[in-house]
Amino acid sequence: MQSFAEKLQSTATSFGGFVPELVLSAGIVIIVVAGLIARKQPVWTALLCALVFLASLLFELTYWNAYATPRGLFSNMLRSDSFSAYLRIIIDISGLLTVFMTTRDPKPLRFHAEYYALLATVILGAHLLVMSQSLAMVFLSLEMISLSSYVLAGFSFSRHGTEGSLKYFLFGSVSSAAMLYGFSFLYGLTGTLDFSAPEFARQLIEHPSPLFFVAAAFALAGFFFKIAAAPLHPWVPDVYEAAPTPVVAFFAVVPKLAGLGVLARFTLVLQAGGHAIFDWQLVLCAVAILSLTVGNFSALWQKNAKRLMGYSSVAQSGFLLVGIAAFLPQGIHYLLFYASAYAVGSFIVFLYLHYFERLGFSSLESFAGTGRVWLWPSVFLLIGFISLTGLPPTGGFTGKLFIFTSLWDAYQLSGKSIVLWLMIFGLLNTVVSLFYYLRIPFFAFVRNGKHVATTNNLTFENLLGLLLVVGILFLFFNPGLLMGWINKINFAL
Amino acid sequence: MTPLDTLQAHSSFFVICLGGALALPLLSFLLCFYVSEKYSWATSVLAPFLMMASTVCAAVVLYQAWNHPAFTWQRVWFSIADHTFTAGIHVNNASALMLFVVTGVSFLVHVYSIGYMAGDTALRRYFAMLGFFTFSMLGIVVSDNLLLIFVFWELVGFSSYMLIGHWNESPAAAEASKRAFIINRVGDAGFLIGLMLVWTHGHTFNIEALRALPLDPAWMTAASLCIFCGVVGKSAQFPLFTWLPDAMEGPTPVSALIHAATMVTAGVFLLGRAHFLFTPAALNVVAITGAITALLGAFAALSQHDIKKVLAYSTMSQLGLMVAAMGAGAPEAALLHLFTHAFFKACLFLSAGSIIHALHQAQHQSHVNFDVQDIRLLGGLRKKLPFTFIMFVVSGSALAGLPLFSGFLSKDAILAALVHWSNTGDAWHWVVLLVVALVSFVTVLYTFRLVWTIFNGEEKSTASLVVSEPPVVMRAPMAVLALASVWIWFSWNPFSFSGWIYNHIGAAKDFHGGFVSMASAAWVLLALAVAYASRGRKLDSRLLAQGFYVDLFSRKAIEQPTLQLADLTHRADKKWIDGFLHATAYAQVIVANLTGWFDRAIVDGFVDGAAGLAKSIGSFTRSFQGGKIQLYIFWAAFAIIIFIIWTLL
Amino acid sequence: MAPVHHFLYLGAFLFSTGLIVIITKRNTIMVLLGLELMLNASNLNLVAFNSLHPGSLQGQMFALFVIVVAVCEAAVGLAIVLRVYRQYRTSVPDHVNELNQ
Amino acid sequence: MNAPLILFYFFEAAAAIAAVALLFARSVFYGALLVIVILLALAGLYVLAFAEFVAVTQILVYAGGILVVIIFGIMLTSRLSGKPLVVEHTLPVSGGLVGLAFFGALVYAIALQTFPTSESVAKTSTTFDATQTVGIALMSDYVLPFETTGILLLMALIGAAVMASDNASKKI
Repeated sequence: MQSFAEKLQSTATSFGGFVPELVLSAGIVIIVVAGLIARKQPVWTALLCALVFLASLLFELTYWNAYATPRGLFSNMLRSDSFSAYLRIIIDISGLLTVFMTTRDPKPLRFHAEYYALLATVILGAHLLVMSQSLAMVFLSLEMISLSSYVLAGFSFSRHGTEGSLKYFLFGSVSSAAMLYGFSFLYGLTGTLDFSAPEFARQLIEHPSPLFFVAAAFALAGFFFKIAAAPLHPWVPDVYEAAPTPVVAFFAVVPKLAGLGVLARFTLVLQAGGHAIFDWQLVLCAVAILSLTVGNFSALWQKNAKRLMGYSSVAQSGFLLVGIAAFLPQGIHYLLFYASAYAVGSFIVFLYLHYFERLGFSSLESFAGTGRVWLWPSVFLLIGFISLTGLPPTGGFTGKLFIFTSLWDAYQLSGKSIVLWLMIFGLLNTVVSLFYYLRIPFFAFVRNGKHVATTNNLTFENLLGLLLVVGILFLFFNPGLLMGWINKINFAL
Repeated sequence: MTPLDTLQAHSSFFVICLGGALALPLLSFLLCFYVSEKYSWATSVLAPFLMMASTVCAAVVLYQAWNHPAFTWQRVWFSIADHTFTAGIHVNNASALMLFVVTGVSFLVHVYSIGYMAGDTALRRYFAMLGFFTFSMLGIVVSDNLLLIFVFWELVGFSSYMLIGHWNESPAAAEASKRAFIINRVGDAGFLIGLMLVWTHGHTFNIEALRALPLDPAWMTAASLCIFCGVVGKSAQFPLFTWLPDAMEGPTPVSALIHAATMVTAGVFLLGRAHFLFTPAALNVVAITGAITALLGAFAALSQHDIKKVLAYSTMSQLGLMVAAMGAGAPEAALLHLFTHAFFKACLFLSAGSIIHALHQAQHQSHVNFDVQDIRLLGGLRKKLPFTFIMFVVSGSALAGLPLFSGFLSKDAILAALVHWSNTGDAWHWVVLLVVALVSFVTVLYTFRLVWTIFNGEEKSTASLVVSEPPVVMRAPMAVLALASVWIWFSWNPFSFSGWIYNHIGAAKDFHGGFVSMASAAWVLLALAVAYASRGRKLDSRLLAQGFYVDLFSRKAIEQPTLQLADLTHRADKKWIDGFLHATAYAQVIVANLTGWFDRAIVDGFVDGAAGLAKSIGSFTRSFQGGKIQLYIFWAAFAIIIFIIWTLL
Repeated sequence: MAPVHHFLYLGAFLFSTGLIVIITKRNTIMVLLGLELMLNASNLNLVAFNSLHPGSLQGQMFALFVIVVAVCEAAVGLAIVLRVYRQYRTSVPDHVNELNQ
Repeated sequence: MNAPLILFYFFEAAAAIAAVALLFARSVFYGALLVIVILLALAGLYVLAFAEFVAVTQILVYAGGILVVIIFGIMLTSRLSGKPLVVEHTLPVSGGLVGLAFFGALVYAIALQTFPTSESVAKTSTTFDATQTVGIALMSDYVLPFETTGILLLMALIGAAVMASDNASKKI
């Protein structure tokens, strides 16, 4: 038993691996205070928020080498390693992009300080979630993301925004309550909250029981809600349709990747290196198949661009789950690559959906003929969609190629038919997704519309979009650079 | 292999030429876009000039690479963990020749376009996209790697979309370009899956490396069939062929390019490159698809009235022959036909374009208006357009496969390969052979029907027009292509396909018995006779006109000296010849109707049906989405409890 | 001290009751009450399990944090309910379904 | 049967009966009162499970805090509508069946289960300095979740203020 002083000492040393999060926490407070002072100057709070995210990002990069040796922080509440650091970097970049997108949107600016503070809170929660290795921290950081998200979803201040917020809140709280209930049983079954502790896995391997399965199923339900996987997905299209577009872009990436990070850790423990009596690979494969099917097939029907992206987000969760379901170290690496490509592609699409939304185009038909007038935005949007579909020459293709490769390796290792089925379904769904992802470009380029507008190609969107497009093309033409970086990540508990 | 090795085998001059052949079309694309609006006429000098340079480079490449070890240049593209992705160039005899044919035909089409497109408002875009189109095709030709091929494959699809929809003010053109784009995407989705299967199985995309790998037949069947899906889309095979006739909405030189050298031939070329991937089971599918396409295309061509649509369906039918030959395990025969076809089909399209151009000019002067592409309105143009007539007849003869023309040689090669195939394989292989024979018969029929309808007989709508031959920039390319449609360039012996090309573009197998050659010559001449006999008949009324010709034919037979046999001969003629002509006519009508029905009901139905099935699944998955939050929670809880109970039990 | 199973049965009962309340009640505030029931079921479990491990405080600490989170959820939830009420003039969740394409 | 056990079953029964009553309650106000009963009964159970600090928090925060807020909400919504709040049911059968299925599955799974205990550790004196133990734990092992809840509370407050502000519901 450590003495109190020793514990304080270890807490103090833990702060060394916790700098970005400290920056974020301080940033939240500063933004709130700044909002009180600069009530009328949304630009300043935006700048402040961007600076906070940038600082967090820079600290992540500075400490990158230090993260290479995993260690526990704060009495093993958190685990600092390069896997979570990589995800945190993507999350920070996504936060920055969201801030840039928001500056173009007048709606959230009425409560700008609150908005940016909530954004920073989600980022902080996502940071904590990917690092968590205690069930208590998982729950707290998940709630941190969720509660802020419920409010952010309502930031369009319209009837629909409120409705989306209510649905998100009710669905989210029920799933997190179910997850918590599952956690409470896992605690009872193992006697510890630290799911990386050896006794946690030992108890689960040595005393498998129906209750363990039920508890874990409940716990997974909370994660699946967070990453918007079926069958915990019904909130997604409603929220995506109602929330402000920058917030939707944010939701499509940050909570999803954070949930994915912790899900990867958690299922790895459950699977216990294949010693588990129950086959969790089966569950993940089934959920992935279900998400792919539900997301892609429902998306075919949509008429509203953002709602369509909601279903697409469900389907993308299915693809992301493929990387976990392979249960191979290489699969995790490929998952990180795919996640990066997904984040970039998703932001390209939402950046331009936002651009067109502000011009008054939100239903699919209304995009008719926009490609002739707004050439570059439409071309960039097309590239974003191509990446989400997974066609060359974009990073989406490379990512899909990688995760299906790892799935094939998993099939050859395990020989389970469900893995093969997932592969078949995944490939078939790639085809299905082609049909709806290309619908907006189809309307934009093929249909004729009457638009009289003068366009200025030198806009903020186009500069940011060009950057992202170059990024996504780069991920195709030279994925080795990023992959080399990812390959240095050691994913093991 | 490092670049150094290859430099020992090939001079740096060779490498520069290869680079030039590839880069000049791209340069043309870039430069054409940056010519200012005011000087847009300059593109019509610049682009053909650059293409000419590219053609010269390609000729040097062909000369130097021919019968040398394949030139390969490869570098690591990127590597992940223990997998290395490479990108590179592979030039063997077949790709060097293809390189030359593509650049050459493209150059001629560029020159022709100077005249044809003169005065077009979007000249810059036109020439830019032609250059890009050519570049993308060259990329497919020289890539050593399936992934790279797929990238260029998509670019070809994109640029063809731009070109078919060049006159995008016309709704039909916009619709056609959309159709081409979307149907090609359907095929490409299959291709993509095939690529993933190849990668997951072999962990490489490099074609030569794949060739060396021991591959599991079951998976390779699946992968090769998926890749074949891409071919089906790009090369307009059954059932994804509908875009090709529609694509006639584009400018005629573009059609020539699409049909002769780029786009549709890409699929066949890919089949040749990746032929080793195809297992016998997959090859059977390929052969059957090719035969069906050839048959449908040939009969559809018979019943068309639009001059360009006849040619489009004929392309489809010829592609079907090539694909069938691929399926029969004779890639060199298919490639030979690909090369011969490139010249004569380009020539045919340019001739058709010349007719259209000339008549448009004439219409413009005398202010009359009718559809110049409708062959029912044409006739007797031989006197007004003598040069075009000769060009059309020469290239048409090559298409029909008359002896002394290039088409005869390559069709002969395909027939010989199929004879060999049906002798050695399953019993049903004969059916494919018979279908192909029938197709070559029908080919003669529709080709000469076209020639006779347009150039012979009475002048109809054109009687009052003053028609003059197109300018020399348009005639010169036609002449060159027509010259390239005679046998001499492909084999010294007009009755033996086994010439310098055939023997060196693959592991040539000499199936050649004189029998096949003679039989096919006789068969084609018989078809020519039938075509002549039925030359004046309109397809709609041919059943009525039937009796007269048969009587004539029979009367001639009666006049034969042997009176005792006269009656018998008469009856035999009645029975056989009449029956045959009847059957042909009936078959034409039935198949033409069938094709139409097939096009509407099955192909569109298939596409609609697939979309419909997907949509109905979607409406089911979506039906849980009533908008009521408590219902959402209920369904989620329901799903979880069902899952839990199912696992507990 | 009663066997831990009896705590758990009550927890399961509260959890199921909470779920039924959430699904069936046509009033958002009632739904919030059901939610509190579900959270309390977990808390009961945590405290009960902690009594099996007297040396550690993990379960109890977790339960404390859950209570704080429940406070936050109730605050945010009520704020959302009030705004829905202002804009839709109803507290019946079913009536708030304009997003149902 | 000793006194704690009697008390235990009393609290259990109270919570269960109140929960059943909640299922059938048609007034939101009574519903809230029933939830208070459940929360108090649970607080009693926490005391019996040696979690006095949690029990006190339960009474102070839940019964004293959350429910006051909820009752405030009930008052506010009924004042806005001016109608008495009678609650109808939706999906009563399927909702009930799903709930019962959950209960059945859970009871089945719990009944089969034995839980690991750690008897070896000497029981720390939970009676007189429970609060101190909790306090030390909060400041040492649990300092991170403690601080996290701080930020969570702050943001929940700000979020609730944004959502509930009158300004927010104006039409744009």
